[in-house]
Amino acid sequence: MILKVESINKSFHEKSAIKDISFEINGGEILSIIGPSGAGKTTILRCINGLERCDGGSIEICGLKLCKEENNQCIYPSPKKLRKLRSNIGMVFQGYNLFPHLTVLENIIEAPINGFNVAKNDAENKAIELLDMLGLKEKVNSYPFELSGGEKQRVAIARACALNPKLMCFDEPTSALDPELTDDIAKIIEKLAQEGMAVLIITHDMAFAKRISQRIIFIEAGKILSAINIKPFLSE
Amino acid sequence: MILKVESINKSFHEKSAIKDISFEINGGEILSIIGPSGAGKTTILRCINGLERCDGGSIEICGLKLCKEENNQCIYPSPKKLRKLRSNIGMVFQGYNLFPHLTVLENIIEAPINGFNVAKNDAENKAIELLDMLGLKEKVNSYPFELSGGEKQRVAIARACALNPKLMCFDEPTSALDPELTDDIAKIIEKLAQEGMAVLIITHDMAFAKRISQRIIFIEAGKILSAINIKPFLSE
Amino acid sequence: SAKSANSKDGYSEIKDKGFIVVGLDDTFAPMGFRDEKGEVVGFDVDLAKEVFKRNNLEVKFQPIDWSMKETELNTGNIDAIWNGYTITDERKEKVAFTNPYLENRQVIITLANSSIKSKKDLKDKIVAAQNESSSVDAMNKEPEVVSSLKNGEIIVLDTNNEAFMDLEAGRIDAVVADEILARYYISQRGVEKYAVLEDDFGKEEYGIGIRKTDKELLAAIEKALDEMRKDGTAAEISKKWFGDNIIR
Amino acid sequence: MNYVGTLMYSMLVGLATTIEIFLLTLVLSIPLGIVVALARLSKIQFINLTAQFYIWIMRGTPLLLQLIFIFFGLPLIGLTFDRLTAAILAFVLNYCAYFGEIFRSGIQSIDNAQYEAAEVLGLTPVKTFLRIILPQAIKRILPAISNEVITLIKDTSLVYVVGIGELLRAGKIASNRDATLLPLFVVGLFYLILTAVLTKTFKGFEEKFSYYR
Amino acid sequence: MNYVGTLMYSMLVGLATTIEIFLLTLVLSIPLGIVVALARLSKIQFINLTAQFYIWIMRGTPLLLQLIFIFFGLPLIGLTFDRLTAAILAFVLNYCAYFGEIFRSGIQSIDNAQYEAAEVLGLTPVKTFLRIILPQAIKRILPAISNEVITLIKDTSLVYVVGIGELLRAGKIASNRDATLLPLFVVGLFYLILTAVLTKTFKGFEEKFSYYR
Ligand SMILES: Nc1ncnc2c1ncn2[C@@H]1O[C@H](COP(=O)(O)OP(=O)(O)OP(=O)(O)O)[C@@H](O)[C@H]1O
Ligand SMILES: Nc1ncnc2c1ncn2[C@@H]1O[C@H](COP(=O)(O)OP(=O)(O)OP(=O)(O)O)[C@@H](O)[C@H]1O
Ligand SMILES: [Mg+2]
Ligand SMILES: [Mg+2]
Repeated sequence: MILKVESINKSFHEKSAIKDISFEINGGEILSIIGPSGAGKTTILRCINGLERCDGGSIEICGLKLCKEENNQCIYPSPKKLRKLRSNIGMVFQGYNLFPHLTVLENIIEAPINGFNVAKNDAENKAIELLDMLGLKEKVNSYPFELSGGEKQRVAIARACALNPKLMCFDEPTSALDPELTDDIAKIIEKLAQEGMAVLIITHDMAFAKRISQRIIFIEAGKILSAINIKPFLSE
Repeated sequence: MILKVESINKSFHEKSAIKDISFEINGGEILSIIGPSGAGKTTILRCINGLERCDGGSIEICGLKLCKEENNQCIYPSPKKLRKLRSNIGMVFQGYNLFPHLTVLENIIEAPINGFNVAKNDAENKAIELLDMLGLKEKVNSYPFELSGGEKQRVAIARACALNPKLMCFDEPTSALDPELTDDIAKIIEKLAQEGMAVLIITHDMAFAKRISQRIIFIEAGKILSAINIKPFLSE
Repeated sequence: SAKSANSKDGYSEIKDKGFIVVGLDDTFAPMGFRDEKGEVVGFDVDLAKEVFKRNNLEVKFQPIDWSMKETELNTGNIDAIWNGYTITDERKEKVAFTNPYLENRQVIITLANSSIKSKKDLKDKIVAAQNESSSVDAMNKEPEVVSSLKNGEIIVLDTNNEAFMDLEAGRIDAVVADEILARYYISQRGVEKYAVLEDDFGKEEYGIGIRKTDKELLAAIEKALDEMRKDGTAAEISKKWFGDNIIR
Repeated sequence: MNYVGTLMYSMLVGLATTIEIFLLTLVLSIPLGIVVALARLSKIQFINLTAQFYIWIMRGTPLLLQLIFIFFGLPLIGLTFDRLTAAILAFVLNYCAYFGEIFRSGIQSIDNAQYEAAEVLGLTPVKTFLRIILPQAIKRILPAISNEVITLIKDTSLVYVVGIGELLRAGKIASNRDATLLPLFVVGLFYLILTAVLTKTFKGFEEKFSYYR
Repeated sequence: MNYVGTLMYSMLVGLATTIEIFLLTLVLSIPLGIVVALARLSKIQFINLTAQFYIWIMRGTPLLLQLIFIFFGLPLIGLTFDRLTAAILAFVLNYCAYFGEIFRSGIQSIDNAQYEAAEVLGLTPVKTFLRIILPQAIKRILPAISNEVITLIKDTSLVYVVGIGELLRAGKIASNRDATLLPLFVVGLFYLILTAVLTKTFKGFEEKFSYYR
């Protein structure tokens, strides 16, 4: 099991954003979360990535605890351990969060080179391959401010995919994309899953979710309403 | 006729982004533009709003020229006239562009009060009504950084609608919204059109476009491929 | 250095080094300042060179901030203050003085066409002097005059040069300054523009300031100065700078 | 301790002058600084170049020389100011340039998207600037403004050159008279207190602006 | 004109000292200023408070007093520096505090989203700071840095208090000797040239950073 979330809670200003959320994902599995705007989907992703601290509950990644509940408090490990743990997770933000001072290529190779010591040449080759698959070969040397909305989103996806994490989280990866590109993204994500990655997707696009996921979880007002299995998960 | 665009062109770094785009919209009409990512949709909207200067062609709003071509150059009126002209157009940005230092309510009432001299009370009532329709009543006093992606998008829509322009441009207004909210937005837009507003929508959501628009224009690589009529346009 | 720390006489140490450090404000023409080539020159400078030559000592002139002079001396950064240094009772508490070698008056300068002819005329007038100079001290010794001035205060400016400019701008009516310095500025700026009153704010004397512990050094300077007065060297230096022998 | 007591009178008189010059300069030069920033950012070549030239001259020469020029130099061409006026004039002219550059950095750092949003909402350039851009810019430049304000409180001591006595001068006079560094330490203490007050004030401003991200 | 010629030698000697102190201070205090900014932003209470205290003292007292303290005060407790060392020490300590606050403003103004993006990409805090945050921060604070650098070039004249002669002093000497303001105008011109060079340099930097928005 790659990710195990157990009854996590999170409030903002005493107003609960997510309540008792529990689910798990295995390697090679694709799980989608669907829910109305403001339901708490992004908050779940941010908790899993340690960007937001849970108020309660526990999160386990690759068998290690990102947080656990003790005496009604959520205990986190040291920042260093947290960082170590988190290097197993990739994330594509809803707002993309590209680095404005770096070109498309530099945005993608920054982390492999400076965080994971990949050779520059290898990183570049991989980046260009990804950009090619996403129809962005022409934009290699553009800066984020020169990109269209969908182009930014694709760069953000390429940047996350370049790292090969064990768990990949996508926050509305196709919101700015046309059906054709959505299909390309679906193929890329499927390929990642085939290589053993666990994938967690937030989306509004029911068709996309059905096409790609093994399971779909529906949430509303911070709570899981129901979950459905779409395809049998084989590798388990 | 509210908007008349005639063969406008725009290049970035000598690379053409849109080529010979022409169309028109009448009051009460809803027109959608659909096209793949990077096709030039946002660029068209930015040209109509005068945020980007065309290289050629002409744009006419409510019978007045925003720009016209003379001797292979695109001529614009003085900034003051431009501003006057542009006050007829509303716009919802793809990236929302909310004011981070203002609350949701302040974001919405800023322009009516300080740009169009609406009384504070009236502006607030109208804003709260809009927020209510968009399911955001609880967020009236939140700041943008406290909102989810879809909530931001709805605030941006409310902000533009509060002004009652003659022409309203939406850049992917439902990208971050679930089907239910998409439907709410559709209803709001239809109501605007019924009141005589001309509406221009950019979207990837074919279903949404079909449900709402009188006409759809398909563009690719900066050029209009085709246009289809969905519903008869009655008020003409 | 050790000089500041104990009360030992520092002269032997100076002799061992072979040079003495004289502190001066190198903006202070004509006593000690720099010429176009950046060399330290002046009346006091010539005098000091001659005195220490007679003691087989080289002189190093160290520019200092004039307001820090006693601190520089007593922390041992310099060995002597020699730069138109007026002998006052307050200063005597901090440093040892040689016998006076120059006499000076605190004169009152006005514009040539001024109606001020005597000290009495200063009533309700604006009078300036150089900040922290002995001119201010001298005026303060006559409080009845100071309180008769406009607002009962002396305007203090950074340099005499600026005091003269202020006078010409008409914002002040008179300047009180060391006669020696005043004459220098008057000659530089145009003799015809100014009048120097008969009345003054008293006489005072220039001396050389030494650390109180350096008694041997003091004696050596005195001895050399006396010899120079006798053999005419001092008079020669005076004539070079002032056109006259004003050495005491 | 008693000695320090005797220093107090002249120090407090000096302090009053220091604060007077400080406040007058601040109140005048901050709004004018915003004007300089706008001029510097103007697309009208003439205004832009004039602002650049002004900033160059004002930052390019020591405030001390500017004081000397205004007080001693201008009378030569018939423009005579009294001491305080000359001092305030020189300070305001000088600090406007510095504040101007800081405001410029803040204004320029605001995302273009904010201007575009205000533009399509029909706000006039003036309203856009005052209600959208400036508030966000100020949040970003508060520490730099605080630097400049704290420099100003100490720069006030330069007025000695036009014959106005203030805090530092009071300390120097006492220090020289009594041949001790103690009065200067007392002056240092006064400055420290003033700076503590200013630092606290600016921290308050920073907190006031921290309600949003 | 001939008269101005005679001034040149001493002025150029003074200029050399001015530039020496300027460059030494700059090269040392800018990197250290970044360290001060980071300390000031540290979540470790002790480091944060120490930095605040340091900044308070350094900005809270005039550089002149700090020079006097280091050169004349420290020898009393057995710490003796030669004139130039004392001057550089005082300048670096002082300017670190000012640069520190400017860097802090730049660092704080970077959107949190940038930190989060770097974090989820697995960049270490050091790498995040050096490669993501700092380059964006510098773009925003260049005008404020330029203010401080230009102030520094003129502050160098304060070294007169420890008996080092520089450009302004050379001008004052000539002005007093020849009883004319002209040498001070020449000094002003030198400062103007230096500032023009600095302004140009910073404009170059700003252009270099303008490739992105
Ligand atoms: N920093 C914050 N402070 C206060 N409230 C917050 C904050 N972040 C999120 N919220 C609130 O928590 C709720 C859940 O937000 P979240 O971003 O998880 O929604 P979401 O499901 O991702 O919605 P969307 O589809 O619109 O992106 C929302 O009501 C939002 O306003
Ligand atoms: N400022 C700019 N500089 C350079 N190129 C630009 C700039 N703005 C847009 N472009 C390019 O122009 C093309 C059209 O961009 P536009 O934003 O109009 O696309 P779009 O149709 O809105 O796409 P999306 O659906 O992804 O938002 C894109 O290839 C984009 O990279
Ligand atoms: Mg979300
Ligand atoms: Mg777009």
